[in-house]
Amino acid sequence: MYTKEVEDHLANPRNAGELIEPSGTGDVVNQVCNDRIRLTLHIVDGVITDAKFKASGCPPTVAAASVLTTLIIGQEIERAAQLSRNDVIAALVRLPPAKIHSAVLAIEALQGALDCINNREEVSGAKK
Amino acid sequence: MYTKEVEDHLANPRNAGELIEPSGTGDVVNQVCNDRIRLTLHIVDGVITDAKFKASGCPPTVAAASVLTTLIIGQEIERAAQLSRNDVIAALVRLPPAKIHSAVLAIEALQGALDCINNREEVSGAKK
Amino acid sequence: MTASMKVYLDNSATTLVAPEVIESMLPYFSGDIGNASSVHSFGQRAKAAVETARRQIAELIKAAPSEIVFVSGGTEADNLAIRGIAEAHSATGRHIITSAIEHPAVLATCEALESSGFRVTYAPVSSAGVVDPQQIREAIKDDTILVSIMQANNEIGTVQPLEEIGRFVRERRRAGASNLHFHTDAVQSAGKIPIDVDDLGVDLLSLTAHKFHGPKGAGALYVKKGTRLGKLFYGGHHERDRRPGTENVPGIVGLGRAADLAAQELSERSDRMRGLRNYLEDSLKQRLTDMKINGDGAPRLPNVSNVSFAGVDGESVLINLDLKGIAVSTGAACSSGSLEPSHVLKALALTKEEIRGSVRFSLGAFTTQAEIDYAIAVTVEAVKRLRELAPAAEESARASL
Amino acid sequence: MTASMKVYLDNSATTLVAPEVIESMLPYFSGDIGNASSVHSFGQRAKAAVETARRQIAELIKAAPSEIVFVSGGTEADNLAIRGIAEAHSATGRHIITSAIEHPAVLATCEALESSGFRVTYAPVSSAGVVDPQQIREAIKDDTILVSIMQANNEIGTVQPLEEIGRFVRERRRAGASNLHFHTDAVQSAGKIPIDVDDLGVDLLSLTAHKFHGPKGAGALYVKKGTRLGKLFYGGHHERDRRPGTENVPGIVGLGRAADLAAQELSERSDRMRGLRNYLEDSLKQRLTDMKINGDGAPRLPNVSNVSFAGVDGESVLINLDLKGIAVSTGAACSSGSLEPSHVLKALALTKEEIRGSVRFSLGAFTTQAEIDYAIAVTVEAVKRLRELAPAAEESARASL
Ligand SMILES: Cc1ncc(COP(=O)(O)O)c(C=O)c1O
Ligand SMILES: Cc1ncc(COP(=O)(O)O)c(C=O)c1O
Repeated sequence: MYTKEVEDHLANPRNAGELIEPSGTGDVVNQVCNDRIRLTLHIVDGVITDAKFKASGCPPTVAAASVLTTLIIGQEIERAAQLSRNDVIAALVRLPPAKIHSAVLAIEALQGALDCINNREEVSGAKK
Repeated sequence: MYTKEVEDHLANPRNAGELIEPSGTGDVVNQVCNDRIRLTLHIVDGVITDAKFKASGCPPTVAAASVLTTLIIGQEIERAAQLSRNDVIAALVRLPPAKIHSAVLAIEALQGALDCINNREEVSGAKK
Repeated sequence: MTASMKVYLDNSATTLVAPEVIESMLPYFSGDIGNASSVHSFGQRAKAAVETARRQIAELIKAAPSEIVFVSGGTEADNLAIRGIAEAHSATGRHIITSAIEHPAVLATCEALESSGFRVTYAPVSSAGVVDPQQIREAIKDDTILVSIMQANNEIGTVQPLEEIGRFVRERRRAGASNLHFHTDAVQSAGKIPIDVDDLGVDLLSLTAHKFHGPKGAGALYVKKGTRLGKLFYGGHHERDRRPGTENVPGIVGLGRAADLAAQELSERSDRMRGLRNYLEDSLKQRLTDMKINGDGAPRLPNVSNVSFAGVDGESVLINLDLKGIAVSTGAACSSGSLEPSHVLKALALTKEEIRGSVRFSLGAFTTQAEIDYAIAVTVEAVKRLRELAPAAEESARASL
Repeated sequence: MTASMKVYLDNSATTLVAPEVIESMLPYFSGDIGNASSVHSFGQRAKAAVETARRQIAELIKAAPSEIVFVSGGTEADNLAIRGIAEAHSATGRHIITSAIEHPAVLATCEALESSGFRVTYAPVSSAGVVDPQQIREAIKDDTILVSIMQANNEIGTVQPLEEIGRFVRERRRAGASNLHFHTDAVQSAGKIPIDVDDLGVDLLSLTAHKFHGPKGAGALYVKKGTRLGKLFYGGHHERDRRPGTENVPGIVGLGRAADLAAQELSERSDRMRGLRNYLEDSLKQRLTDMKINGDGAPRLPNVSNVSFAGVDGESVLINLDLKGIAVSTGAACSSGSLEPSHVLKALALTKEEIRGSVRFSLGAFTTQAEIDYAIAVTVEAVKRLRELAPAAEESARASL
């Protein structure tokens, strides 16, 4: 049914939790199935230095959020912004067709968090 | 399917064959299924001293003919004439409902043989 | 708590075959082979074994052996009952009554009949998951030919008031509705609670071996003497002309033996399972907040516990348990590829969230205390962890596209 | 020649389950239980086993795994094929062509369709028991939706010219008859002769495990990709929505393993059986007068010999053999309670007497030379004894009432 990678991220989520004073927060919910991902990021010098997630919903949603954090920590935000749902799916090896929405939700959470940073660009720019 | 008695009479027919110079012969065939029984009797002083049968057809027909000979040998012809299909069935313990005609055929062969004796009554009466 | 422990708590889906049952079947695979319809002694031995099984099934439900028709399983039994009545009695009426919480074997069959001109009433259930006999009584019309209500539900285990419904059916029949029939799907209840077809007042009853430690591929339909019934399919004259096809002799023998064991051990098994099930529920309630036992308050099978854990996804619980060797099921996730929430839980008027968080634990005759202790520990840990992982409810999220 | 020898020569009725097959099934009774539709790993292991079996069956008949639908046996497969096509395509036509020597699973199904408005053509066979492909070709009309011709007959073993019929069907289809389908009942031939569904040109093919050393209760229908088919019964979404009901996992695993063995050993088994069968026939011919081999001259399965012994009753031979431990069948006597002579032998235009004296010997992969020697000796003795027991033909008998 699910790949070992999905199961492993569900059983042992990476970077679960919530950052204090995040540089950006993405919090998105799928209105159909109510799956939700909340992603908080720390950005230093345009690089994602830390990320944590909270998630509720079906196993792929938790796994997608968890694997996403491992894909973005240490990345420049420009490169992170280019991640697509397929990168998330690839990192989990495979998702059942009916569960692609989990990867979509993870990417949306990331975009939400990055948008939120862009809106505060002046602030972080000031720090430079 | 069949009782041990039917099977035993089929495998080890009693009094199979044909008597030479029989006092009476009954030879009947069932027009529906072609089963046939041919019974030959020796009568001495109104008693059936010997009987032999030939039969073709389904197992109960052979068994009914065989068991019939054991029922009549040593019997007075008056008593033999009173035998019914149920006596034959009882001697075989049980017949499947669709095979009752085998017992009927055996009784008809007996009656045929006895009729044939009655027709020669003068002859056997003369011997007395 | 062993990490490598295997705990099977999905006995409502299927059960392991009891060792005695396997043993009873083996001779019919290779020694006493033979087609039960054959005249020779191989066939006659097979036939004798089939007839023994027929007596065993009859005994389990207090029917006559000649009233038992062997089929391939519960789905076929339900179809044969419902379509069989529909076909044989459509001239006198085309109305069928069933409930909203039947198994798809009944519901999909009724829906197919709807598209060929039958009218079907789907009786609702209470929030505890029980049909109201009075509603059934009122639903019976002059053209009603069949009432089909399951004896126990497969998802929540609630036992339906068949005796009362049976009384109403008989009442109507005495008043002239001679074409009214009563069927029950006893697939979940057979072998778990006592059954007497006359007490229930049913004309037809479905059961399947693999739900009570018998083999898959063997089921039976009870057909009350004198009931006119159409056929599902055609062929030889097996099963008194009710169901053609070479008899699955080992399967039928296993079904019979499983029924025999279940009948002998009925109260013992049921007491054990009920004890463990109640212990499971009490322990979960003690150690977790915000949970609800579905079907609670209604009469329930001794072996089923359907729990809604607020704020978590049933499938996530399931997978977490599976990773620890524990098999359960959920009413929330993909069942055979469809993403629909369970129609049973919907019929109970649970919230979307309650449906989503539902997990079914179903025990078998071989479930042990140690297995339940392990399942409790793993479940509590999984639910707590998933709840911690969830974003706090007060924070507001943006809707995804 | 041992008096207590058991010789099973009724393999056309059913076969013993091969030891490797039993072994393959056992894990799915008690260890790898689980419903193949369940999400947890018990279920997923069951599902994997079912999919392996699907590949094995596909391999046996050179189909794609997704074209295999598991069912309960040959009768269900035949019904699903015929009724499935009838239901799905009745809007475009209501004519079906079959042969006079089909199994009741096909014939009774066609008769049932006749009473619901279908027209059925029953093609005759030659005195050797073979359908004439030209007659089938001519019988195909614009409203013909199905041609159903068995691959090999169960009573006499004759193999039908499916490739030619398949060519005619394809020809008509190319000429626009897009709703014409071709089904074959391969219940007797599967595992005994090579099968390639594309070479045969069939859209549907039925088989059942218990005829080739697999378990009873498991069969399969090949449904060519893209074929629209109605359902026989309703329920869950198993088997890609073609056949509902909890999968009979051990049965399906056994079916797959039996197919695998049969495929591997096909030519070896068939050479052995043909050798023994020919030896049986030759020996009987040498030692008995007035006998006839039915279907002789036509292509035949390697394992079947149907012999008519003049002047004796087949059932009397059967019972005599049975008493010596030998199982055979006859086309003469009560089959499941009816006294009708076999419709197959009648279609061959045998005399009443030839039908009456018919005995079918059917060999299996495990039949030995010693068994055949024993069967020859016992048969010769029984036939001779029964002939001696019979009244001489020249004497005239009085008709019974
Ligand atoms: C209540 C109920 N009815 C019918 C069925 C169908 O039985 P089967 O899957 O054996 O065909 C099941 C189980 O799957 C069931 O739980
Ligand atoms: C040619 C043929 N078709 C169909 C069947 C029916 O198969 P089953 O008895 O497994 O349902 C049989 C055997 O009984 C058969 O020989």
